[in-house]
Amino acid sequence: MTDKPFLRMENIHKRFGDLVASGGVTLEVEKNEIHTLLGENGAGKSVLMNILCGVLAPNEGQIVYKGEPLRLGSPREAIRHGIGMVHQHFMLVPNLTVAENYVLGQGTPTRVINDREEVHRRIRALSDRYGLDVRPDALIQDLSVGEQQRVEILKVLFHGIDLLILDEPTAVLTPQETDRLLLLLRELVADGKTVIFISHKLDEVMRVSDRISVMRDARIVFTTAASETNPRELARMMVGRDVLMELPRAAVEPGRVVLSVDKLSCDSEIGLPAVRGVSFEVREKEIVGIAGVSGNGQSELALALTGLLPVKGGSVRLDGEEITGLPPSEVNRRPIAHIPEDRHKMGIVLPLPLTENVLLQRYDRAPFSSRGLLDFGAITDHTRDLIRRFRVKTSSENERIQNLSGGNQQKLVVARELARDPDFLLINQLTRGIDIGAMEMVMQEVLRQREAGRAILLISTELEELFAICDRILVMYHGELVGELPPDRSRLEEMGLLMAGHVGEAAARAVAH
Amino acid sequence: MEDVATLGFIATTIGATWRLATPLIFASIGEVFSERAGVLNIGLEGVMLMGAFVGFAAVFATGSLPLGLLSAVLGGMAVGLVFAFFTITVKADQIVVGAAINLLGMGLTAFLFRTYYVGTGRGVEIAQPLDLPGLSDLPFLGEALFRQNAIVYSTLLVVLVAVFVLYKTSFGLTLRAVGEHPKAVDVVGRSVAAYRYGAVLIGTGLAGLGGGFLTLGHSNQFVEGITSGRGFIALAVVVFARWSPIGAFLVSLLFGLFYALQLQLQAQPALAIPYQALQALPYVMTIVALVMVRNKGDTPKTLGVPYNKA
Amino acid sequence: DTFKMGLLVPGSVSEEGWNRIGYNALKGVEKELGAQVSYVELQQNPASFEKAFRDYASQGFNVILGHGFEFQDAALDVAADYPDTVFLISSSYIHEGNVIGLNTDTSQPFYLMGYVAARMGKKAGLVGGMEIPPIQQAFEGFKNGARSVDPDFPISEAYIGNFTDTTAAKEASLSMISQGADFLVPNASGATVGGYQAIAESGGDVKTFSIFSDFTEVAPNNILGLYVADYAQGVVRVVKSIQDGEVPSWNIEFGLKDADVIKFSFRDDVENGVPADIREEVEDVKAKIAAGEIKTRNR
Amino acid sequence: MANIENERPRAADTDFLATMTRFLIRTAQAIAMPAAAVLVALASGAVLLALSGFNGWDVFDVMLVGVFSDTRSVAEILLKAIPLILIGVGLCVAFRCSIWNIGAEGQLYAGAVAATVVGVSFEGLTPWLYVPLVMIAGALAGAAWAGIAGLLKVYFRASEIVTTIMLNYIALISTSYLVTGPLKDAAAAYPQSARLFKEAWMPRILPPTRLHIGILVAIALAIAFYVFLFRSSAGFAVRVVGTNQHAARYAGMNVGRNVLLAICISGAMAGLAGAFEVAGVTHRLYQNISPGYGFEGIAVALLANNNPFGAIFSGILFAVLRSGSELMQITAQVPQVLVSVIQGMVILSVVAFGVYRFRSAIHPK
Ligand SMILES: Nc1ncnc2c1ncn2[C@@H]1O[C@H](COP(=O)(O)OP(=O)(O)OP(=O)(O)O)[C@@H](O)[C@H]1O
Ligand SMILES: Nc1ncnc2c1ncn2[C@@H]1O[C@H](COP(=O)(O)OP(=O)(O)OP(=O)(O)O)[C@@H](O)[C@H]1O
Ligand SMILES: [Mg+2]
Ligand SMILES: [Mg+2]
Repeated sequence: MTDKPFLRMENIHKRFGDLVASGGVTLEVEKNEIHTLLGENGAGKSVLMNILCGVLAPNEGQIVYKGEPLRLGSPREAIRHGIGMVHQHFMLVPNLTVAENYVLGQGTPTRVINDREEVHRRIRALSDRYGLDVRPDALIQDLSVGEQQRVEILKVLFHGIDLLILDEPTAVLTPQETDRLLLLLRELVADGKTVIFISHKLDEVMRVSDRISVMRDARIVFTTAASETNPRELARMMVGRDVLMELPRAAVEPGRVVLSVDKLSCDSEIGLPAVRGVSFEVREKEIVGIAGVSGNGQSELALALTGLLPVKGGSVRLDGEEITGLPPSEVNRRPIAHIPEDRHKMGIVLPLPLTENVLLQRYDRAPFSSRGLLDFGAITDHTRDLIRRFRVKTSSENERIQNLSGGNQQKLVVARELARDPDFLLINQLTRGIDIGAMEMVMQEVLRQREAGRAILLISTELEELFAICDRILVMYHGELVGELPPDRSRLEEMGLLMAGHVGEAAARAVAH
Repeated sequence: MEDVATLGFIATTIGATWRLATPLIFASIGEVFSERAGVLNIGLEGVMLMGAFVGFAAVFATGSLPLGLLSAVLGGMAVGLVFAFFTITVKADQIVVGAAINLLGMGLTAFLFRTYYVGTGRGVEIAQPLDLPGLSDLPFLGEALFRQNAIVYSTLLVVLVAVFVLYKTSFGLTLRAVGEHPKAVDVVGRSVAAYRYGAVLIGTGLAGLGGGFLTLGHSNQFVEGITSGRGFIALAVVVFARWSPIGAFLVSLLFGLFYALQLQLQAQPALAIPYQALQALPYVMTIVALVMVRNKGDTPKTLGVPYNKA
Repeated sequence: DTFKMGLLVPGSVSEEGWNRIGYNALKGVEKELGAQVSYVELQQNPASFEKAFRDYASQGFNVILGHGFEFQDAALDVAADYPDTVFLISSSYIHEGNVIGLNTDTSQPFYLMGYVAARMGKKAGLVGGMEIPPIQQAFEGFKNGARSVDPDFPISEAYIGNFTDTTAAKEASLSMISQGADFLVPNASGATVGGYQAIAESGGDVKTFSIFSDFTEVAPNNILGLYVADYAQGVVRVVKSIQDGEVPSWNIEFGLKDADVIKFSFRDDVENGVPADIREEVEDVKAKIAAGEIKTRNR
Repeated sequence: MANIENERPRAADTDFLATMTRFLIRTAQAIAMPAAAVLVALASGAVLLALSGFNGWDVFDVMLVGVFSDTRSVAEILLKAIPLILIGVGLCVAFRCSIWNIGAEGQLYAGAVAATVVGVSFEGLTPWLYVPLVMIAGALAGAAWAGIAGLLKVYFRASEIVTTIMLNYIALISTSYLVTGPLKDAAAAYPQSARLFKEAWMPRILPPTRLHIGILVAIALAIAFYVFLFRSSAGFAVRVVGTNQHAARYAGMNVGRNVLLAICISGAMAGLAGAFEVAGVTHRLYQNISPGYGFEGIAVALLANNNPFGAIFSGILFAVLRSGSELMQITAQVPQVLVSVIQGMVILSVVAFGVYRFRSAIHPK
């Protein structure tokens, strides 16, 4: 370590009202390293990075970058210095093309855009060089999440940036995409760039990082070289206690069939076939996983099961009752709970307080509503209870949910749905954005639900999550279920083949097994 | 009735259509800029009134038509600046401020007109139709298209420039992004507020010009409330046109057409329809057309939402 | 005690038109009778009429002129409570106690215009603001006048639906002109000026009369003559008699017989003006109307 | 055990005190801010007057004193506040559902027409039946007129901003047709309907002033819709639909039905306002029954931060400004147009005073 670090953030303070998001953070990053920030939900990682790239102005503190002090609170300044960030929520304008997004804000406003070909060529060149497969003329809104992620990273490269910040880039990626991303990061570092990386997934953190800093309660509590630590220690530093890496699972016998799906098909929102004749059952005391690369019909399957997408064929039965084609308002009256995939789009109402978000599905029935009127006493009590039980970090139950960190929003959604006491629990991405300690807690809660006799369907792109708690795993590919596997880590490779649609090879492997 | 099918009738209708559409074209193209940047200016009526009044007053004082038109633009922008300050800097609700702007525009212009101009009875010199050699005298086409004044012709220029600015310049690209995803603009170091100010000023400047057309390009007097609801129609035009300048141009013409038609048809003595039925025609047709084209969800995402940096 | 007169108008007195006429009447009373005067503009909102009457009456105003038929109901409601105040209502035929109608019969000068139109032109056009009595009445007179010359004389009529849209008034006039009208009378209060503009732009072939105010500056080559309503003269006369303690015992109607109130004149300084023979005929008709021998309205 | 028993009431006590203090502070904020804003606006009005050769002090004299000088003046203010409150309250519901209903003016006309039709049709009906009947007719007609825009929005995705503006014009033009045609009073030359039967008139509550039961109805409805929006499950659904339609569907709410409900509520309130104007004030239908109440109602709702309870106060504020402007003209011959200027400035200064920052102040939490 030299005296003059590449980047030094010094004694950064940031408060939102009474809430302290950064309480005197000091962070040093060396040139040409991948430096990972770890920390619980709401520890202040995103806020710190937003300060670094000028989006948020700190109340106190200074930043020295390449030996020069950085003017704070100016994104322009950050960009001029070659600092670029890939945000947790993408900063891409959906109705513009990739290329347009790249030239956005470049040059003077009076510039006439007449260098389209040149820009496209540069994008293709960069894309080829890093193997990113980005098409310059694609509209952002037509791209999958993984593609958008690559577009974001390439954007930073396009802007010629040499300090790259990635805030939970892998939260929405498939394992394959994650692998590609991590390789890419290493390549970038080899090209002389520096990377700050945020993730809750310890295995990938261990794989990619040079050094790791752990944040807790708005401070950095620990910095180490990756080679000198291990996941267990990191987890302990983050959470302040030992985290169970393997969850104990009680052996229970599945009971009667709760959900039975027969030859279900439906189209996606834009009218393309998405689910093609899927059949399966979920029993009491059973967690069935659905694995697959995202975009293979899982989202549509979840929506169709809950009446949010019209069903084209087949049937869905719950507790023996046909619920196919019922409107969501009707499905909502059945004993079903649903943790949706995209919490901002569907799971929560951002400007409303936590209380009213907890109220969401049960707004018109006891105990929250009687004779048409809401009982805010009961709602508040219940919300407080959930906040406490799931350790949601918030200043009060009356806080607008948009002011919570991403992971804490997710915890509230999970808490709300688990508390509904359903017969059937549909989970689409359980731990998206949740920290390692909370993940353990949330998974334990789900297992407890299993033991309490619920039937649970867990759709996930996280194989770890599936292997940790499922009883059996179905693999979805191109709208069909192409295979079933036990949650046995030794069969990981087989699962990968299935997920990629190589059914024949996978079968061969299964026989060999 | 006998006249309805004649070429003369059609030619006059086309000529009137363009003139009646002109103030709408200016105001709605301006509002396209504003709304593309996420700012909904429901105060267009007040802005247009201000343009009409200031333009009138300027020509009244100086006798110079170009100066009058420039003043109409600046008058509109002045109101726009007030609107922008409250909606962008203070971050107040755009509809509230827009409503206030309408009241202010209505009240101030009427008050000033009364205090300083009333009773003078004098009108001002207005823009005269251009005589385009060869074209103005063409049969049919001459009457329909080539006997307008320069302000009417300039609508063509405005739509072309608007398309160019919005789709071919860095400014336009950023402006469109501001309405859709302001944060994405913020993080690349462009000021969302500055762009919104710019968009509002373009919008209100053009709306002021639209108002100015009424007093300087069509009739030569200011009358309290002379805009007669055109600001509201322009708002409707923008939505109907799906926030495109060319669309705004065409929809304005469509509206002008229905308006011209109803005036023309009323003058047909043989038509035994209550005149109110004809008067309602433009409004009914707008609804019918809107239902037929089916609005896609292409509203600028943050329309009406103030941008908070944090 | 000073003598006080109040005025209620349904719109803006700044426009050349109906409301201005009422305002001028009030100013006339102020000047000639030394009365203390006050006026209020009520934006055609019936709900506020009664309150305004009461506001004046309770402050001891001697005469209140409600300038328009629409004020009649409200005046009747209020009048009983203020027996010492005289309520005058323009364009009304009422006479109930202290509520007295004052009507200027615009159909009479318009009859003359219609007559001239039919004698000199091929087709006439009338552009109105809204279809309300003062305008309907005028147009009725015009049509009757024209038809007294030629029962088949073509006349088209259009309403713009408000009194502010000069643009619409102009386009409506233009469209009539393009459909062959060569004699046009716009009557739309503030928006009227748009009509004259259209006439002026169409060259010297389209003829018109200036109504209520003097619009010769706008269309100098087209205006054949002027109908100027000096309502003030009439109102001053009536108010004077009230001041002198003689409250009229019947409703009052001003017509061509009151040459000081309704002034109808031809212009001599216009090219292709009204020829002498037609002028003579018109004088003749005018005398007959004044004498009550010709009915200018349908009822 | 005893300890716990003892502690409970005490906790509640401090809770109560804290709540009361908070409530008082918030109320003070809620009142002080708009009051200061109004003063600033009046002051700018005064400056404008003084610049134009009038006496600037008249503004304060009239607006702050004159308009409250006697019972009749106060009654007239409340009379004007009736339509403003009703429309404002209705629009609070629509706006909370993110429906930009610009069409209250037209819905008011629809209500006025329906009230007139009913009011001239049933001679001899007892007021106990007739008065509610007129009100219901107005409300239904307003709801139906707004419902057109609602249906077009739900089934054809036609923007309600466009359709309601267009429906305004159509309603105004239709009313003009009706009073010059089918509904015209045969006895009158002026375009107006026949007088409503006396039994259909809104009973007056403060004779000899014109104030009628409408003010009580308006306040009751404001409170009812406050409860509806913020304390009822149906109102919660309306608010969620207005904020995030995906979440609303996910929560089992029927988006289309809630959109229709909200727009029809706002229409019904405007229609009721129209019925009150006809049956409570003018007793006839005219072409110009509303001096723009429908547009002013937008400002009333938004100034109240879409809180129906607050709309009572912003409605009265606007009524005071209106009344004051008339009085100012009568006493000081100040052109009435100045009132729009002052209204505009009131809105802007309320906004500038950051009442918006304190907007939750008027809500009990
Ligand atoms: N705009 C804001 N207003 C109020 N509080 C905020 C705001 N932004 C962040 N916070 C708070 O600051 C704290 C830190 O948030 P931050 O988003 O940095 O957490 P994080 O470490 O990124 O968590 P996660 O892992 O869940 O993303 C949280 O408690 C959050 O609620
Ligand atoms: N816990 C609660 N107890 C009682 N009422 C509540 C509670 N939470 C919310 N409300 C009601 O919900 C209403 C809306 O709350 P919110 O704070 O979102 O309103 P706002 O701040 O006025 O509006 P906006 O959402 O536009 O900021 C409040 O007026 C309040 O009455
Ligand atoms: Mg974060
Ligand atoms: Mg709030």
